[in-house]
Amino acid sequence: MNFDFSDDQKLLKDQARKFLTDKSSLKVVRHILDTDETYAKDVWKGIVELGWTGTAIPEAYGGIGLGHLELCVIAEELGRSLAPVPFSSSVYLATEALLIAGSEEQKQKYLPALAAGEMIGTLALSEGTQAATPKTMKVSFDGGKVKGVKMPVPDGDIANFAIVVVKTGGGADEKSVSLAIVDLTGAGVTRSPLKTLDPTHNLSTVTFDNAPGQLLGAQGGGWAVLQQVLDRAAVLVAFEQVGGADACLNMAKEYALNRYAFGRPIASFQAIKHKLADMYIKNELARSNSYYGAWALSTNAPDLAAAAAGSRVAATEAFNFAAKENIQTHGGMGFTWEFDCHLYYRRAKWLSLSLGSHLSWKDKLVSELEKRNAA
Amino acid sequence: MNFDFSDDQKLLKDQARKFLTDKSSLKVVRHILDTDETYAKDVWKGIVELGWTGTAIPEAYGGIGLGHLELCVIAEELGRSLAPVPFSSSVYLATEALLIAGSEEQKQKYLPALAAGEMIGTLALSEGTQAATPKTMKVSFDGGKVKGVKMPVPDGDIANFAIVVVKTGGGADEKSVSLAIVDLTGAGVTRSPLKTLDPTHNLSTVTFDNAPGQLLGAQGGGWAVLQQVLDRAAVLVAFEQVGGADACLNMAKEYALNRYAFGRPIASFQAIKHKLADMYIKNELARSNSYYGAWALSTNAPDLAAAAAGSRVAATEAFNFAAKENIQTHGGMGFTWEFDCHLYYRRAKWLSLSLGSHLSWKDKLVSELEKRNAA
Amino acid sequence: MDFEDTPEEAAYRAQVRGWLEKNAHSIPPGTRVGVTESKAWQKVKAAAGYAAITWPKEYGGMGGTSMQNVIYGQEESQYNLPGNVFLIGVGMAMPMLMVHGSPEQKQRYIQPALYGDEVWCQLFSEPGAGSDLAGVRSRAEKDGDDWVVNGHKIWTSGGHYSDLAILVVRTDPNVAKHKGLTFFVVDMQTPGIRVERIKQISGQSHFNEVYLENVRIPDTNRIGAIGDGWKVALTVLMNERSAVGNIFMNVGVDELIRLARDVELGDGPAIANAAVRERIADWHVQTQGLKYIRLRSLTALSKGITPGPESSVTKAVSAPRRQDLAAFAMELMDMGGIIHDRQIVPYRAAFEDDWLYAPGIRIAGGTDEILKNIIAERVLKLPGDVRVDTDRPFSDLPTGR
Amino acid sequence: MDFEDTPEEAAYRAQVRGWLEKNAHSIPPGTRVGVTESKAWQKVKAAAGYAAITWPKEYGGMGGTSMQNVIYGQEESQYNLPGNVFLIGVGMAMPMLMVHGSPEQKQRYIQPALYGDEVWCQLFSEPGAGSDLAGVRSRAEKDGDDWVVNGHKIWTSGGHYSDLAILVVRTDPNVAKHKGLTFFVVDMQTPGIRVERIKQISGQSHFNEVYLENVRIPDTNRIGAIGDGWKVALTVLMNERSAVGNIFMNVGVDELIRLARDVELGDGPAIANAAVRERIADWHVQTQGLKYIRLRSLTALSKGITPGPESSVTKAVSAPRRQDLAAFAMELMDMGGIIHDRQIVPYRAAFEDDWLYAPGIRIAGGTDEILKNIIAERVLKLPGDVRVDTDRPFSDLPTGR
Repeated sequence: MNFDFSDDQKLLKDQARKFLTDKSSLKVVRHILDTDETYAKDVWKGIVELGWTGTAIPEAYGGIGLGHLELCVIAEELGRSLAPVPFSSSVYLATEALLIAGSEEQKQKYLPALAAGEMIGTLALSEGTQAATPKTMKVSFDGGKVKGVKMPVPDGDIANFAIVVVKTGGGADEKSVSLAIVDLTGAGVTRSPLKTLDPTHNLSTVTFDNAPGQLLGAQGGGWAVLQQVLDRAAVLVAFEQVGGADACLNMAKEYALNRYAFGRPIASFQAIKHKLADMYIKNELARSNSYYGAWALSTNAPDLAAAAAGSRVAATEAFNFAAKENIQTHGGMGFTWEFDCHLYYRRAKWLSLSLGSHLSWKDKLVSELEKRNAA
Repeated sequence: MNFDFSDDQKLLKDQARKFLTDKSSLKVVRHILDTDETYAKDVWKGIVELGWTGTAIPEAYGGIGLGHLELCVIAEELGRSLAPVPFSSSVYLATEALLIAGSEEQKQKYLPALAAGEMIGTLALSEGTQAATPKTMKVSFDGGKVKGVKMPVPDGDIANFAIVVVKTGGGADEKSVSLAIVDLTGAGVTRSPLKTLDPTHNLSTVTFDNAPGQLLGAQGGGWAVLQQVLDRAAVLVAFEQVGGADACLNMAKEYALNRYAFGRPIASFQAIKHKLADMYIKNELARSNSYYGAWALSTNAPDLAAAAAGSRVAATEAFNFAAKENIQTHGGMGFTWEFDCHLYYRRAKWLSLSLGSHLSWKDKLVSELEKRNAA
Repeated sequence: MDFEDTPEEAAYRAQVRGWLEKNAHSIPPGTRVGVTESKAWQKVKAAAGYAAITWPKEYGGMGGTSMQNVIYGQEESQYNLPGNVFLIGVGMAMPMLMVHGSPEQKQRYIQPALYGDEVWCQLFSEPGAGSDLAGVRSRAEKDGDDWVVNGHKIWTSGGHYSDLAILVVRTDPNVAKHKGLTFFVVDMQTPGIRVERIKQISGQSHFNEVYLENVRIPDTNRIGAIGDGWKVALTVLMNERSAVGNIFMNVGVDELIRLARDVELGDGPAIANAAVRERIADWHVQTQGLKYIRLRSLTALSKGITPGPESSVTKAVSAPRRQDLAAFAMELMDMGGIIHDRQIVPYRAAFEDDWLYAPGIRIAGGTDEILKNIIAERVLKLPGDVRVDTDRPFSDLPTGR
Repeated sequence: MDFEDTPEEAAYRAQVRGWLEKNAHSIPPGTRVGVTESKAWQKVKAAAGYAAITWPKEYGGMGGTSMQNVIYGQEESQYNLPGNVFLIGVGMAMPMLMVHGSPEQKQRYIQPALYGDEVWCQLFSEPGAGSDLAGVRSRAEKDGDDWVVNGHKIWTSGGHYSDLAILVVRTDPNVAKHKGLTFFVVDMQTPGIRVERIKQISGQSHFNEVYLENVRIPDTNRIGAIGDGWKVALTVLMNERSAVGNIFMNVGVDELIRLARDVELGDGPAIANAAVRERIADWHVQTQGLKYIRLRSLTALSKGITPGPESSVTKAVSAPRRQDLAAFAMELMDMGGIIHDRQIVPYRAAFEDDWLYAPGIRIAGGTDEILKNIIAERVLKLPGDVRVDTDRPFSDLPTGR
């Protein structure tokens, strides 16, 4: 039985934690929170230098050809540190989409640039305040031009290009959805930062006014590719959530051990003890589901869709709970701007919304289970 | 502001509690649990003598013409005592159905007998292990004869007659449902007690083999009447649940105060204190919703359907929680046959299923809210 | 059982309505008003007796019942009037003075507070003493006829516009914690007092920190005996509980239903989704339950019975519910739920506001955990937590770092 | 990361499989077997070393690893074999004897226990001492070379067929509670021992009460020093935790999915209802989470690392989940969910059985509340609860009624 990361992967994880503790402390996160800067450029530069952006890109395309298990351990540390960088957009979304559906030419063009940090990519899916579905989406791709508004687009103000989920043809079914690569610095693209509940992470409104684009994958095949991309990203984001949830538990524990009330540490009251035990339990369930997700991702297992949904459901539950009960454990200090609790509360919420809602992933998980249980 | 029962109603409640404490202790309940007897005949006789069976029946039909607020306070005490009598079937279901939909002749025939305890009625709705809907129901009424199996029928082995929910015509919509009154002691009826999780309350399989019946209300109007009956019964059962939940909280509290561990009462541990506080909170929410249900029932308010669903949802939540956490508070003793905790656990479950599932009532509640919020 | 006034209540309500019609003037929408306007309105109310309906007449009150007070509140809430900045002075500090104040103190403070001439705030909590208020460490040391106070108070509402404050400080750290406290009135203009806003995670600042550095308070400002501060503070806290009960909800179940009608999930409008419906049902019965708990206590009040600690139930239920409901509404908006721009998000981002605000509500005025302890101990009469801090000198207690 | 055996593990598994193929014979379905058959199978295993894989060879064990023990268990579970009634003897009592027993005691008890000649039970809990085991009140008083025991033990599995028992009793009530206990071995045939079945709410009887009336135990049956009973008992309890971890589930998420496909709610099959789907998803991730927690600890075991207290997590999650899942499945069956007739209800009423059984699971072997304390204290290293019972004579402690 060897259901664990390897020693090399653990070493990589330690290095990642060390780098991020050193270069991307919560001071760096607060700088992004409090200013108009969209991301921590120095941290990003360091990440690129460490080769993390090319972790799962084959050497033939300029990557370092490690794999997704390595990406998972990095993701956990990014989640723990709240590093304000466009890693998830560029690596979990854009890179994965290109690896799945890119033509040889597209791979040659984008992957080496992504690996080298010369380009930052993202995925533009959402179109406002409801789920983006073949029925609700409106952004169109016609005659090589993209038209419409995507919002929120993660790291939309930072990325050089976006993979835009577009409608091709007038239908409302999955076959009416395609993917288009659009240069965000080119003609017909306007973008502006959005005011959001997680200002430590750039989110943008991107308006396409006949912006030139090229198909990624087959026309009408976009929805299927999108699901694959989201599944793969779900595992990686789950590791970010696991890292964040673990950070919250540690903060809450430290505070509860050192905060005295009624002559004793508040950690000695069962109400707090059991709250932290509940956090630990949810975190362990999340971690274990995510390990299985990591295995399924790294082996491209047939069970990947269910494993990914399971990782995401458990990790969303864990991080949201840990983030809000970490505030609660801190009492009055917990809801001050000065304390760091809210940084995790905000990030937890964004991650839980980022790939689609908690409910939608639960639904997806059960659909996968139904297939498995089909008579 | 006068959102409370009157002094007279409170007096009636005190008398009811006194009578039931005296005549229907948990020893009586255990006797029904452990033997083949279907109900506590002496208790029933006393109840009839006190006139409770005629509480909401007008004097013109032999009742004492009080009203539903009085019935609510009696219901709370019946719920607290777990009295093993066919009160809910005969009074909340059969009597209410006759009051709503009975012809003058039917009222004259049944209501005085119900009030005087000469007859016991019930409602036969369920047909097995799923919700009874116009689509799933099969028991038919054709040419004056009922055919099919109803299960479980509450107090089916005790009642003299049942109001049977039947299909008239082959449709699967609400208009295909009617109500038929059937003499359970007559031809074509076989009945046998069911083994259930609440043996303190008779539940029966009733087989109709061309049993003669007569329509209650118009043909095809049965579903609408049924909903009214269920709404009214939901308020009354909610009071039984409130009474049961209150009994559980008191049991748990008494035990926790007198059981010592680690040199102190277990009631001094926050895990137990907060558990009992949660019980209290749920009980208060249930009681307050049910008071509103009582008001709506007694005044036939337009909001009755929503008020009834709200009462039932809150009361089911409260009693189920109180019953299971009462066992938990009792620790090892709680899951012994000898302690009384399980009597409440069983009854809580039956009451939560008795008028249809928790989920279905939540759904119904939201449908009512949607109507209210309709643009 | 009904929802009607008794004849006496109806008569009082009519009287109040008549008076308000003549004297209350709603602020036009969009107009900003401040403490000056609050003071002016308070003066009008005080002159008519409505500023202190339940106070005895000797103190300028109306000698009325709690129910009359509720009726006045219901009727006044029909108008858009200047904010009430007198809750601490009129609602908590003066009732305490009536019990513990000297004749001179009553003479000096009660009328100006009632007529809105002086606004009061409360200097109780400290960074290290919140739920455990008796653990305050701010020190007062006797120096001639004065006390010299050094310390740090927190969660002071209105600290920046208040004229006076009630203050609890430690005068003797060498006795048990509840025995070494003394209660004072302090003029907020006294040198050495510095008020700073606290920024909450919502970005708003509803509270202040108050730093006290060599603040001199004359001994005549002491309320009650030296060492009796906890007893005096309890009088204030009792009144605080009843003031905090009513929690304003920005958005609730109705808005959630409308949102669920407007947004699509993967397979249709959210309102058709049973998981959405289940939450609506659960939150609706909670909302209704709290509403009818309130009506039940009003009924008790109407009969002259002092209501129990149901405000603890209200807060214990509604604060976490508010957080959960807001978080869920944001889920319904999918990725867009993270947007916090009032021009873009439904209900001018009120769900998002609530989500940022709710963590504070779960803590301020009694955490979820403290409220459950209160319900367990005061309603259910269960034993208190084991105390390790009551029978040794305060200075010997461990404090963490 | 994979789910494969290491080469060493694979080799051991092959060896076990070969041995089982030759020696294990599944009981034909419908055949009832009892303690006699269990003893016979134990003898076969013991002779081959498989009855005590991790024991040192000097005691008749195999000197193997915990991972080998797990592998054996996995392979053995492929057969339908007689029940293992030796968990207390071989799993808990003998390992304790190896640490605390005298040479004579080891000589006397270990081999017969290993070879299934003597079955052991445990006389620890009392009606007044469950979670707080050190609070046992059963008394042993010295009388010549014997001890005379009077008391009342409870929750004894297998009490009616056991030959020997391990027993903790109070020998000195006048010292602190943990100091006044002494540990014994007692022959269950000793006069004065009466065993009675306890009827659970499920109607089954898995446990016994054991009454001890003037039971004479020779001092040579004492394990450890007088007053060292708690220390000895802890050795047993440590082994108990690891034995209880694996909880058998009758019915779970798969059955719930199938049930939801089969039953109609008001508006279609239950599986189409999002509130049903949400619960399936939540319970599925819990099930999977526990499964992969187990695989993670097996991995640790495989590397020779003793796993942590994850069995507490497993039980804290699965016991309440079992109750909730069963209750929900019954709701799906609407009124029919109350029926407890195997001929009528889906899955031969397994959900209904679980619903009756789960309350006991939430309590036996550590209540939900105790498990959370264990996680808080042993995993997260948070402080213990405040103790008021440790530093005064046992006889002075209050006891309730």
